[in-house]
Amino acid sequence: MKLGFTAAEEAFRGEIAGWFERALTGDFARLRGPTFGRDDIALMKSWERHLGDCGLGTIAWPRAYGGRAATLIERVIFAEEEARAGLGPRPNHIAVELVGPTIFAFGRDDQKSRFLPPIAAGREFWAQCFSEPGAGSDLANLRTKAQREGGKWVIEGQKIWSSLAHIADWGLVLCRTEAGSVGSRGLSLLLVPMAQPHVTIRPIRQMTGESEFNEIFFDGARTAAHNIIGEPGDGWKAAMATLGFERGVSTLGTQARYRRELELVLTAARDNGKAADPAIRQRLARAEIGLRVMRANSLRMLANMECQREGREAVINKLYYATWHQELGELAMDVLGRMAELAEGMDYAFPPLTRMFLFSRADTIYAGTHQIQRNIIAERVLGLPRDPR
Amino acid sequence: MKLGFTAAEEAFRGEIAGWFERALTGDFARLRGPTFGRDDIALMKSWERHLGDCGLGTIAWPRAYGGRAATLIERVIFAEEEARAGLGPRPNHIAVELVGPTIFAFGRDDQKSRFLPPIAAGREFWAQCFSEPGAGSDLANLRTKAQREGGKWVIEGQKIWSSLAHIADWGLVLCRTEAGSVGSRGLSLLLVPMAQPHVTIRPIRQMTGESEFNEIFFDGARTAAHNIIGEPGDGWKAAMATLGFERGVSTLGTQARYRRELELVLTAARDNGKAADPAIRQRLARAEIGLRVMRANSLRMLANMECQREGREAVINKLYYATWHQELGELAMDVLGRMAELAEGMDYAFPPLTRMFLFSRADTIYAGTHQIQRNIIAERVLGLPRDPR
Amino acid sequence: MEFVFTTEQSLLQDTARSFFEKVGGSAQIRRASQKEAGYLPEIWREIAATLGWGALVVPERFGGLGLGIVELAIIEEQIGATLYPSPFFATIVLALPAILAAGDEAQQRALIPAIVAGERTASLAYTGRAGVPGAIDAVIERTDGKLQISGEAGFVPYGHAVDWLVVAARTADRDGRISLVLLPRQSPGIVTERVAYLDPTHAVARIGFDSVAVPDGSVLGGLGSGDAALQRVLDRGAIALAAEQVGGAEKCLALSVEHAHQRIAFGRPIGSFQAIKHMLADMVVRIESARSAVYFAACMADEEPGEAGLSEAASMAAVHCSDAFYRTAADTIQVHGGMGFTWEHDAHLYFKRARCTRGMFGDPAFHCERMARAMGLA
Amino acid sequence: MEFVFTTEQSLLQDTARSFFEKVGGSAQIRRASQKEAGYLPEIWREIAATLGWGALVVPERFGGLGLGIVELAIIEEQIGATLYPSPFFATIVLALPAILAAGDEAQQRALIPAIVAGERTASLAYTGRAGVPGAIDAVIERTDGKLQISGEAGFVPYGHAVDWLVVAARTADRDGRISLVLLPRQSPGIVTERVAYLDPTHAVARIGFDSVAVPDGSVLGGLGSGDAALQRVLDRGAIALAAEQVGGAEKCLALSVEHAHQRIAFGRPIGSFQAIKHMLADMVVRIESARSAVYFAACMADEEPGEAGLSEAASMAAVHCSDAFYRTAADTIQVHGGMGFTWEHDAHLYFKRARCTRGMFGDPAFHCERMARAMGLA
Repeated sequence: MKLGFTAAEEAFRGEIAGWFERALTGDFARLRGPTFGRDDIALMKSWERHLGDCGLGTIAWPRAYGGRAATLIERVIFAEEEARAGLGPRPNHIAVELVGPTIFAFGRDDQKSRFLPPIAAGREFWAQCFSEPGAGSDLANLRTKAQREGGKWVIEGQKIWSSLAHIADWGLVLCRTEAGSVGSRGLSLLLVPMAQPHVTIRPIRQMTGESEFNEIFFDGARTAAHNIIGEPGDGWKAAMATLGFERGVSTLGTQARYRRELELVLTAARDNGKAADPAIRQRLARAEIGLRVMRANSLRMLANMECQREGREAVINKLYYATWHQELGELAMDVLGRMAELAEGMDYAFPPLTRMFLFSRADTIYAGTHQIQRNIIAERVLGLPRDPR
Repeated sequence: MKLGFTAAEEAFRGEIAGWFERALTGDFARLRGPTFGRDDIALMKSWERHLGDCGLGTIAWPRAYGGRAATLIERVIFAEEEARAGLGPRPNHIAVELVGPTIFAFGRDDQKSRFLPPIAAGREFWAQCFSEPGAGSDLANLRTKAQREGGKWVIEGQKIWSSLAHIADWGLVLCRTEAGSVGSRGLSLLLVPMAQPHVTIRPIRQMTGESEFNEIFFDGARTAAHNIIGEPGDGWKAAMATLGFERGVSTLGTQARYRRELELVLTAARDNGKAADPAIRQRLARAEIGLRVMRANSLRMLANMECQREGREAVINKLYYATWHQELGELAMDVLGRMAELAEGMDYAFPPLTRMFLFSRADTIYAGTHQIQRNIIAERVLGLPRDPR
Repeated sequence: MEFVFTTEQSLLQDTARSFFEKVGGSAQIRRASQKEAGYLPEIWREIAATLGWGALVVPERFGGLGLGIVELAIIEEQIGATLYPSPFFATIVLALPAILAAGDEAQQRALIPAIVAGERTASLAYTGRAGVPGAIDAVIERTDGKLQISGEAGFVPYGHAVDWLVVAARTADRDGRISLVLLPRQSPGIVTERVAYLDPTHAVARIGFDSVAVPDGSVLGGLGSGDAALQRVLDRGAIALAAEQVGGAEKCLALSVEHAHQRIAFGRPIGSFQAIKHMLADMVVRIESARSAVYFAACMADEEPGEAGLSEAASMAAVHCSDAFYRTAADTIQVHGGMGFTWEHDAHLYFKRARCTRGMFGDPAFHCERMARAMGLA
Repeated sequence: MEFVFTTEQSLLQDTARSFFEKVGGSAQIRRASQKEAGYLPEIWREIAATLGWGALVVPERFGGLGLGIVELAIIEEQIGATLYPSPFFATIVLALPAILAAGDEAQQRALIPAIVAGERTASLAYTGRAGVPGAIDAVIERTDGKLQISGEAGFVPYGHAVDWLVVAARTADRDGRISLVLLPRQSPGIVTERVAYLDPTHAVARIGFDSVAVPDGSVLGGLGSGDAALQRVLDRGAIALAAEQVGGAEKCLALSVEHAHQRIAFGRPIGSFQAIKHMLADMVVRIESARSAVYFAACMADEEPGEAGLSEAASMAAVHCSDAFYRTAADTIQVHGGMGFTWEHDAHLYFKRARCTRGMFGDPAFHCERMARAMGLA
């Protein structure tokens, strides 16, 4: 057992770090920093194209489809350097990490040829359309319906919590293709063009005052009959696999962002004198320790994944980081005091740590609430009985 | 709305405080302090007789049965002064607060004449025999059986968590008198003499190293056929009523004991310099605040009970005090540091705060675990659905 | 012992509940707080004059009802439940008691009847820029023989919209002791600005004082004599604010219980899952103990005039109720899932109120430290 | 990156697990720890000599295996799982590394082979009476030209039963700097007494030093030169102890899961209730993160010789694993209900080990403060 990356891995890190350093200049310099240029769709799309043009959009993919067959550790290094360079999560994260792997695993050759190259090139953007207002934790409960009419699927229903759907060209839509089916049966995964009159995208304003998620209304939306993953009824299996892709790879990137946030808190505490308060100092030290433990846990998870093993350390990741991050938000507010409650000007636009405090309330909700996560661990890891239905 | 006791109540308090002051001299002085003389059964019994002789053993009872028809507030004042005088919970608490009220509510006149006067006189001691190894939170699951043989009930089974059973003359035993019955049906409450060869009492050593609870084995134990509360099958209703008696009256007494413990912690913190640690000081202040809030809540509960009302403040009492007391135990250990981990001599007999720390682990278990208490609040107060069975 | 509401108090509670339920729906409070003033003047007049709550704690000789913190708490609890935006706290809980505590008869006669009539509002500028009690940036000093105030105040509730300000200023020639000064908001040299605040349903202002002339008779009770009076006002304010927190927490619980009944997951209401049930049960524990703490503290404030007891009661209520509200509001978002994270749902408004009220009169750490000193620790 | 066990490490883990499972049943550990020595010498010889773990961290030139903290952690994890009482921690984790770190070749040759052979045991007296690291009550000074130690040490693991003691003493004529002194336990003037300890499966002694003569060649590395060496030993000890805590927590989880499957209430296993399920899931979160912390810290200790990094890694592991074990052990009692509160059940033994290991090398508050200083805070 040892820590540390190999020389080849360090070389890769150097290459990537250098590339980000050079790339994030000019217009792209705006992508660094707390808003990640999310207000400028053209800039975000242009960045994805630039990544594609440099062969860095889909490093994990096979070379034949525009990737460079990166190892797991290389992918992790890429995510970490991306975050260290000041970038937020990738605008086309969904396409690269979820849609692509789904098509690799379950798609037909014609689908691979049609859909993968534009993703690798940063030319087509995707949205994931799984959750519904009545089916959040409980995806099997979903109601969006698609039925065949001639050579097309016609889709009716409402999706929610779709991030960046307003910039997406295509949606990966989980819907019920067998009338009258219930639960996980009769579901299919359709590939649906978003730029059509029967698709309405409505941003959801969240408690931070910003809008990162969307509601999507499918009101007789259409897609060609062949735009289905596998056969009708294969949707549940494919959707569950989709949700399983990418686990862990982005964690070190996320932690690099957490590190930046923690440094902001530490700086604030030093500047405003709160670091002299022993009770605050204890909490700051605990935050530091908590983040180091998180990194240790992720490294162990990745090392195991490299050996094709999945240990219990993988399944705790979400619960651990969500708890830590939420506590960091509260600590930040206590360090900053009431000044954190003020925005400059009359817009509801708060300093980064206040936004982080607010946003962190979602950490224990998205991608499986704390309650769902605990059930998963209890049932799958510990083998405890399922909840009675 | 106002705080403060009436002049009559304060006069009662003065009478009782003075009585304790005079009574707790000589041998009885040993009843003050952390062990409450529990190692000396004769002393404890003699104290109960003295209370009885002075007409203070059962103040809540009607005068006809040796009581003085005390009001709720007077009972509370009595409990509070008892605790302030340094006494622990009454040795015959079970008889006075649970058995007596059960007999008043459900007993026949001959049972009242036979059983109540010796309790009032401090001459007969009782044990409550409800819980079983397989029926703790879930009393309806109990298996102890009694069947009629001639003029007697013959009892087979095992009870557990019975406090002070080793000094009891009688047991209030919940058992199944209808063969083959399940759940809460077919149960009866029997009055069983404990001093008979077919009753074996085994003290349970607890993690503090002491034994306050017992297992009781009924191995063909007998009691006369008329020693039953109500009719066969009435046991569940009577037992539930028994568990409901006394709620709240002892809380201010308990809090007076908590106050003494907290003062010990504060004194230790001042003496060993830990009070200078701001993080410890915050926790000490929170403990103080928590105890004051507890008292405020109890006063509100009692004021409502006086008006024959039961508010939500009553149902939170157990969860609140158990949580507070467990935290006090942890705080005490952190204040005392490693010195609290040492006992004098080689006996496993630790200083009062260490014992309190250990004992407080039971606070979230006995009299309804935290989990059961939360279910009760969720279902009875908030009207949420019952757990699926 | 009569630690229960009197009939009159129960009636007041009923009146307050139904009034604020009527005027304080989600759309109504969002609309009202977006106004420049941050509230609706016509409703304010109804509160102060028609309902008569402007007179609640005013002595009878000014035509008031002479009631106490218990009654204020009853109303504040209902304000907390609806987050109804108005200058009630600023005027009735802070400024009016400051004038009553520190002003002389003439000063009181000048303003109190107008407040009782709902014709005037007022607020209290009691902190400096950082909003920390005790850290006061405004200074009053004599320049060329004339008293002037310069400096800044932060987080003044409705300070941009009220008619009068009671300003706490350090007194330059009285060892920095506090003077309380009563000034029209529109006095020359006073600049008030509503600032964007984390709690969208509560308006606060930053106030600049640029050599503001202090007319004769404006200092309440004499220069440098305001420390004790201000402390009493803030302690009593902390108890009233704790009542607001209890009301907010209670509403969070109600929203959560309703959602837990209605939201179906895995074929049953989420309120049938222990994870949710127990979260809601813990809310009840926090809320009921907090309510006991508030009314105990309110009775203490009304019955025991001693300052030490008042401060301890205020710190007890502030610590316990701040935590109770915050944790309940945070769990309310959790119970609601993604919906609870949206702007549209009210959960975030309660969460933000919980966060922002935490520090209004010193955060829980401040009050714990104060309690520790009262306990003779260090 | 190879942050996984090597084949050899996995084998060591298997061996350690089956060995301690064989010798460390509940009845066995209770019996062994009640012996006057607090352990069984024959099993100790098996551990040190037969299994060869006495040689684990000994350099190859002394016939050792030259392995590191990772291997110690692997064994300590299994010791924690069974609470197996032995002088392993005292001898192999504390005293031996102190001799290796601070002793000269002659001192090392004198004792190390005997430890490796299981013929000698040793412990480290590193605190004064109160058991707080850094607060050392023993003083070494020259009296009439002869070095002597006087004072007291507390909480010395198996200090009443080991053959040798490494004593940390303040050096009177070196500004109170620490000297590490190697003495036979039965030296004249040394009085050792096993004390009744909260953790019944772990023996600690109080040691009095009454003008104990220090023979030539007994001071490890020279008078007043022990501060850094002692710190390294304690930091590495803290990491090994954290591994023991992880092992204890893991066993608590196993006991809890088994009970949750078997105990029926309201007609179903209590493990089907979310209140229990989620408590157990949270244990997993704590334990796995703690395990990651331990092995990360162990790798740091083995790979990075710098003292700052070692101290930070040790504090990280100490804080996180102390909390993880304590909370898991406390919840284990809760899951078991009344049974978990009895002496008969093992839950309390783990709970007490959790409480007592918390402060062995400084409690979490101590380590947080140390980390805060390392972070440049105040």
